[in-house]
Amino acid sequence: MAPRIATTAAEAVANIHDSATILIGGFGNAGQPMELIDALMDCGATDLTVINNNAGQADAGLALLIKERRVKKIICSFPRQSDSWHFDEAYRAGEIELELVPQGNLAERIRAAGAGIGGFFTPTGYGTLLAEGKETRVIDGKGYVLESPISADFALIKALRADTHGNLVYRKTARNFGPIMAAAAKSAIVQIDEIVETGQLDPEVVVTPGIYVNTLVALGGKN
Amino acid sequence: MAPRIATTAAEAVANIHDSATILIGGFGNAGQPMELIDALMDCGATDLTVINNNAGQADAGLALLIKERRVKKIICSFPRQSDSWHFDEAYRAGEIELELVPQGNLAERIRAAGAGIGGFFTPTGYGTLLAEGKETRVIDGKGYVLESPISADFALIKALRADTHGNLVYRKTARNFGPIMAAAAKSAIVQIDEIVETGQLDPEVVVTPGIYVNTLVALGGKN
Amino acid sequence: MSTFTTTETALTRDEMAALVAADIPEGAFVNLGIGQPTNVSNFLTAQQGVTLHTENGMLGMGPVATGDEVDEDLINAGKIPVTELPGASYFHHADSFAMMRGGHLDVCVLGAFQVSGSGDLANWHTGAPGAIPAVGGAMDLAIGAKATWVMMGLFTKTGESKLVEALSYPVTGLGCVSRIYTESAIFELQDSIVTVRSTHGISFEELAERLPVALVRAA
Amino acid sequence: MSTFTTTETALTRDEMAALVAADIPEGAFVNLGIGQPTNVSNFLTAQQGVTLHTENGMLGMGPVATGDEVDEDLINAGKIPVTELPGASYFHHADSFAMMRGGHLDVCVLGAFQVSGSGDLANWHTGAPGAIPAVGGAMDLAIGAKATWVMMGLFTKTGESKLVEALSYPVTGLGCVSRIYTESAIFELQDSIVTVRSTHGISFEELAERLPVALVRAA
Repeated sequence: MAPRIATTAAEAVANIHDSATILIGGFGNAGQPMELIDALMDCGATDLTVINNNAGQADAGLALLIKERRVKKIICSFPRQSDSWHFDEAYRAGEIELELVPQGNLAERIRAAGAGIGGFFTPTGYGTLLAEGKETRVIDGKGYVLESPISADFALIKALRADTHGNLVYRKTARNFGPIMAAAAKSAIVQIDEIVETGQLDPEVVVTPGIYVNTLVALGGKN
Repeated sequence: MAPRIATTAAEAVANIHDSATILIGGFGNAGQPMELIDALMDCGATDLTVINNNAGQADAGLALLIKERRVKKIICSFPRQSDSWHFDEAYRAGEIELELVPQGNLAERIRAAGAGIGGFFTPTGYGTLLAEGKETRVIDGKGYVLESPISADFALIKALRADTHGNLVYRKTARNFGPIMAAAAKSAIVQIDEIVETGQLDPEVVVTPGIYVNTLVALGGKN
Repeated sequence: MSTFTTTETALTRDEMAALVAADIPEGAFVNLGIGQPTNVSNFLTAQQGVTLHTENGMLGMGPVATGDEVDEDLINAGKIPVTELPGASYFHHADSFAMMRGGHLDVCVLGAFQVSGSGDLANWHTGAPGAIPAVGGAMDLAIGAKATWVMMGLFTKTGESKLVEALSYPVTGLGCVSRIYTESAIFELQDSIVTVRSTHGISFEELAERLPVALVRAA
Repeated sequence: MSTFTTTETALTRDEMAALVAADIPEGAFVNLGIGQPTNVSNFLTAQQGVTLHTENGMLGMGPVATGDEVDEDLINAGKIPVTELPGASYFHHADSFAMMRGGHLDVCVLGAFQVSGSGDLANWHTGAPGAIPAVGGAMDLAIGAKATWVMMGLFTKTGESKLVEALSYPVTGLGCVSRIYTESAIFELQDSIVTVRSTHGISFEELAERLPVALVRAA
């Protein structure tokens, strides 16, 4: 299906329901779909499971969702930051569940979900606390941990530009988790700076094919 | 290391030794590094293990290597074609070993090698002859087969254009196995139409980063 | 599920292809296997807005290339030169099969040697002694799409049903086929129940007699 | 392995960074961890032709961005705005960590809490009660590169050696460190043998006395 084109971020996230699992793109501010996260805050959905590299910063975006106890579980690689006070408080109060995953395993698990892989052996984390309780195996003399895919009901990501088929291009290191999260979600909701007519993106440079994109919302941008 | 720039296909493949394992790109004629394969024929290396989607066609390229019994084993998805007579003859004579792999598993196993994955569970092939003897597992009610990475000493691939850092761009469906084979080989040898100065390829559209490329040879081209 | 229908004569290949094409949902992403399924593309309408996938690394494949359009770098999975439509994209083989295996395609249409009542598919290998096996993308295609449809003749040259209780040919994929288009009937497969949607040049009763699997007539 | 050398005074942080930089082979692909290792980039020469990787999806990272160069879409793994050099490329997170995990980077330089004589690394978690754990890319970086080098102070504030027989902090990666740069000495680790390449402000004998692992002096 050609993607639905929403006119506002609120409309784009309107289908997100309580107890949803949501992949949220971005690494630092680069590629972070801030307007979609704000709209998720406004839409009221709660009891969420969120997958993001971090666990929110300062008093904005994901941090506010956590402050309001709308996130029951977070899967991330780096929750603790100088300004992650809302996560820290929720975590110490036992009011948020944390699944800590090495960043490359997080990326590969998301990729596996989109690629239909049932599980994979990764050397990262072998022999560490983060492999405890997981199946391990020595292959050709090297230790590996079995990791499972991470799929989700929704992905909220940010790209630079889309065509009306939903094909996406990104900008510099803002690409980060976007392409793999779009593929791992049942419904990928994408904020872009602008939508161009189909035929305006060179097929050779499309990074995320439109097949992975369900909803687009153009919000303008600085670029 | 910046890639070595060879001036001829013969020079590009000169390091390929007897008993080498070689990934060869291409699907049909698209992306097939014909000049490099011809040079491999001329260089005399024998007792080779070759990974390619097919097993050679007519009286050219890989088919000739097989005719001359220089390939002891081939790993491929589709050996039998109307014009694969040299493979057919060698196979019926018991003079070539065949490992038949479903095409998507072939691609994913090559990708796994480049990505440092020790093995992965794939649904493709579950319950079939091609899973016989392999470990299987039912995950969330679905059957999977454990497949292992396929790495190689060399990759011979074809791209459209390279910069002097070895960054590559491809053309249309000639991209096929190139990017994953470059990453899975100890030494990737790439024929391109032309080499441009570093800075001439947009960093956003590079498909194979130069880190995966060891040798370049520019052979001109129709495009 | 559609209402049961019947026609006086068996379907031609083109009629089968047209029926498959008409059943493909608007905006669907579709892979058409080599052989008979390829013909389906000739009956898709522009209004349907269907996007064709070719497993050698492309979405948005257009019709077969002719004349000056022929480009050796732009071929389909059958190695036939094709064209590119606006909105196309290219990707490498691992990404292309990830797209398929990950369940992102809506429909995949394949040929078959045999299909079982529970949707098992055989289409890659006769298993004949001395046959050189070749699988290509058959096993990936069989199990990857949200729906796998088969187009085949219902009977072998010697009159045996190719819709069987259990495969005698080597398996391509288990429980993957949800619909079968043949010249004589169209079948829907779900939970090992085989429903006949339509018959063509044969009555439901005759069909039920000739086939080795229990059939249900669509309402 | 280099010949054993010694200097009168301990190395400054800049001297350590300069030594690491000088040891990086020409044309290498390198990931510099957050903190002290980042400083190594200030001592790499253009002649070395080193390409820097940042795990958030880029090869060919340039110096920290200043003034108008600052672009929120172009940051390093420490979330600091950086610049792009000619020959750069961008890729997504799974491809970026595949590059690392697949052993394609020549050198990764990391900070550490502890390193064992067999090259085990601890640098992600103090394990202190109540500490909120965070790992980021530490475990991927530790085991991914062809060579993992550590830069750290050799002693804790209370004077204990951070080069240990067995880690007391939680493991980041096993047997992954091959070289340690400290203010007092540079160590090469191979097959559980710890060779001292140089000492700085301390004699080999004193060092051997203060450290809990057996030391070999480089020839």
